[in-house]
Amino acid sequence: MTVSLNPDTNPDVHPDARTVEHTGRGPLDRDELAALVARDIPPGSFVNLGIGQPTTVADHLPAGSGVILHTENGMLGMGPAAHGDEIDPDLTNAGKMPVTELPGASYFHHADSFAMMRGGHLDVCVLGAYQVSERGDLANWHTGAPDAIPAVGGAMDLAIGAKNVFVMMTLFARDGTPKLVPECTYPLTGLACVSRLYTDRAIFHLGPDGVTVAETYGTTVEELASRLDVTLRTLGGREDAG
Amino acid sequence: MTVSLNPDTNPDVHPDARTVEHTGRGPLDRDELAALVARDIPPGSFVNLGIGQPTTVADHLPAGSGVILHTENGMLGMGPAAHGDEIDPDLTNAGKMPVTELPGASYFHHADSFAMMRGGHLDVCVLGAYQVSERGDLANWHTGAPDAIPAVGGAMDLAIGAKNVFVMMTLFARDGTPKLVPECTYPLTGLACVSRLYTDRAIFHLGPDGVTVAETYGTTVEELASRLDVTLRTLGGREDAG
Amino acid sequence: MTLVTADPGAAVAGIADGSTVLIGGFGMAGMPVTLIDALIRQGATDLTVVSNNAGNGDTGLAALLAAGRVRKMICSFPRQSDSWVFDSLYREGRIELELVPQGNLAERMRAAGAGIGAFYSPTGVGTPLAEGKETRTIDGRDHVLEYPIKGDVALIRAHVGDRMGNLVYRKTARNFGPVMATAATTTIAEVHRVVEVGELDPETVVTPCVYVDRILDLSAAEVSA
Amino acid sequence: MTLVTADPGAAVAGIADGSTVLIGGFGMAGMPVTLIDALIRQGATDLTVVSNNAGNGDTGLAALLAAGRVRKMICSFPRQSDSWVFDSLYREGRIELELVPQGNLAERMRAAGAGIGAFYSPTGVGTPLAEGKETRTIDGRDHVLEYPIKGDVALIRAHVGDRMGNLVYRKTARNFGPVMATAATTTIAEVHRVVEVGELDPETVVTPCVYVDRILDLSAAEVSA
Repeated sequence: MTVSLNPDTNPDVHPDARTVEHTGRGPLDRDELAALVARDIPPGSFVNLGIGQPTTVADHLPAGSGVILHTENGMLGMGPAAHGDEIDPDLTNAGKMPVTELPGASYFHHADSFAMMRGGHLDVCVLGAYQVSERGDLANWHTGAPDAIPAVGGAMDLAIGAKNVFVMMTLFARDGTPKLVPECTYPLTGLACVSRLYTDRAIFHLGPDGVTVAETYGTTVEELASRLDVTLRTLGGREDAG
Repeated sequence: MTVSLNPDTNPDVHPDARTVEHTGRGPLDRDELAALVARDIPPGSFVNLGIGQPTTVADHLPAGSGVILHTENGMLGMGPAAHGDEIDPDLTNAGKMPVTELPGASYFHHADSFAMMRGGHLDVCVLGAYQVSERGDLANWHTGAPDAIPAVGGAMDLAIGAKNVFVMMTLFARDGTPKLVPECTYPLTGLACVSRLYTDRAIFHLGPDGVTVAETYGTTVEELASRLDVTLRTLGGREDAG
Repeated sequence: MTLVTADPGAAVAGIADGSTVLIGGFGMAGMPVTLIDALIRQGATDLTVVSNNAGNGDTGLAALLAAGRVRKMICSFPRQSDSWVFDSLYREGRIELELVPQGNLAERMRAAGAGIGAFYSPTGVGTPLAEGKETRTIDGRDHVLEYPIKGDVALIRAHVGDRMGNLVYRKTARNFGPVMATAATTTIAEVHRVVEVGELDPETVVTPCVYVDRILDLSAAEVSA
Repeated sequence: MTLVTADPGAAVAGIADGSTVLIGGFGMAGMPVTLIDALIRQGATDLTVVSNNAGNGDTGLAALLAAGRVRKMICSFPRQSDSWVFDSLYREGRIELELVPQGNLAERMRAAGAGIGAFYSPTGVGTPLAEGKETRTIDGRDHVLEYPIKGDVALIRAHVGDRMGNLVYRKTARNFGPVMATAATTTIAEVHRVVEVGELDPETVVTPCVYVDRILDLSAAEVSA
């Protein structure tokens, strides 16, 4: 089954889309960011949410969206986090947190679960990142620090397997260094795989044409351009939403 | 799980085994041949019986042998042929004949079924053949006749997948041509894959040492040697069983 | 979202001329006869059909062949006692045949569904069916390089489906269905019965709904003669 | 024939030093803790362990690591909030680590069980985890050649087993169990309950008995403290 990304925010299907600058407010907080990701997941999609912040996107999916969550440890139809008596050690998500089962769920083993991911059957996955390059290269599994213990999990499989890879991260590191970069300096997870980048300051579309700013939050395209070392395009035009 | 072939007829584990010549009788009929194959299938084996004559081996497996039959169309624990009310169009064997299900059976899809075969998990398969070479090459899927419609089914997968490949055939074609040959002239099914060859005139062990005659029926090793163009070895010694 | 319909025509709508169609079944067990009949009425032609056999008797796949809609068969076992439709077409040179060992057929479709680019198979080494194929010795054993078989459409039969598209099968009629469901862009399943979401035990679902685009409910279908 | 035992020691008897041991579980879900404890008592050492994680807390796989029996871990995700045992061993240089993307880990074990010599995977292309590996462009997409991971032994946990060795699992504790069962020479499963032959529905068996050599019946096991 194929679903299409939200046409309102998809320049491929909405040629009149304009870049929107939200200048009358500050950057997005984590909750607002998760809500924006959720907004862009089409109804009925099959979706994998990565460990950590991406997991919170589930809380913002509207009731009746028909979105079906996949967890790499062998389940479609995953429900919300389990609490109290619901907690079952045999039912966890990819982050090993107890979760619940929704009607219409199914269980399968790990090779079948990753066949589903790698075979291109999931519509969207949402991942965190250390860095994303302007070509859509993703670095999210290893800081490359010599004393760090590397762990990759299913990140590389999701990066190349899902039809659309959404990344959530802050646009700048704590020291102000941009995390949207010309070339990743951290070890790579996948090449040219990120299609959407959701950050606290802006939402970017990534593709063969490079980096397009879809929306800004508490900043402008100009300001971003001055702080990022990548070429920024805008949608057909620009609009200040205040 | 690994089972061992019958030590009484396995020269690898029974160094005192002798070639037995049954000269006081005629060649084996099809039923006797099937019984001899069944005799050599160790208790508890996982076994695939090919279409046609090999299917009849099941009728000769002793009750309580614990042999579990695999059918390539997705089942372990296949029971005998179905009759009358038992017939269910959703339950057939590889020859598309209605069969039954035994307690402890399981169903699986085709990729899993062939993974089981190709991964070396079946102890024995029994196949028919047009020709077998002295190296154990098998030709059983195509006569090579220009107007014949070729059909291979699972023969090539079984030939390379089962731990032991038993072949049942007549030793000579109707025109007297030997079917145990130095080199197969028919299109091959698999290379060096046959370990036991059961024929109406003799039972042969095939392996790196060539062709060893284990038993003869209504003939002698000498007579066979004169009619076959392959070098015949005997087990440690020879014994005339009359 | 999975379309659930009682209309065989709606179930097969849009299948294009020239499509590669994966058709489930091992002989008649698991063959989606109602979908095939609908495909014949729908009219798509110049098809490549991937199925284990090449039709039995005069119904199902045999009827599709008889209607002249199939340019090429990819299968493991065309020659059967009741494969007279294929046999004549083949002898008359009116159909192409690609013969694939059954395990390679299943595994090549699995590879298509699982995103595997190609795999080294032990089956067929040294035989005419490996001629012209790349080979490699791995761990002392020879292998043949095999590529995925992907379908534009899969037509399969399952036993029960739920309204989300989850499927369970029955006995050896399961055969190629679950594999083909993963290997096609659009998977269409005919089922004996459709149940509400939540009625299937999640532990026993064989084909998860992500693989199923349309379900034809045979219990409700108006099947034309 | 499958051995069914209530004695954890009998279940793990004969595992040799230097073995490659596949250990099921995703975190603690599906981890065969009783078999691992028995393996610690059994004494086999110099092991290569293949498991998704590298131990949680101080029990199960973490305890095996703490006992100094593991020379090398092959896993996808060693670093967790509660992986302190592995973390110290690794930082002290007392354990080798082969990091494998989770999908390649699962598929490489499937390949071992399915007789696939090697396969081209889309995962990891252009990353440090593909360094030194053969690559090939197929259909415009780059792939990395991956080889099977075969075990001498698999230790897994299932939910219910029958006396022939058929297994069913429970929820996401299924995870690696069915794949590892196919990939090892000897597969040993601990199950919560053993039932008589015929009590499991043949349609719902996940691991057919051909893959299971020994079953430890936890409901009857005398587990030492």
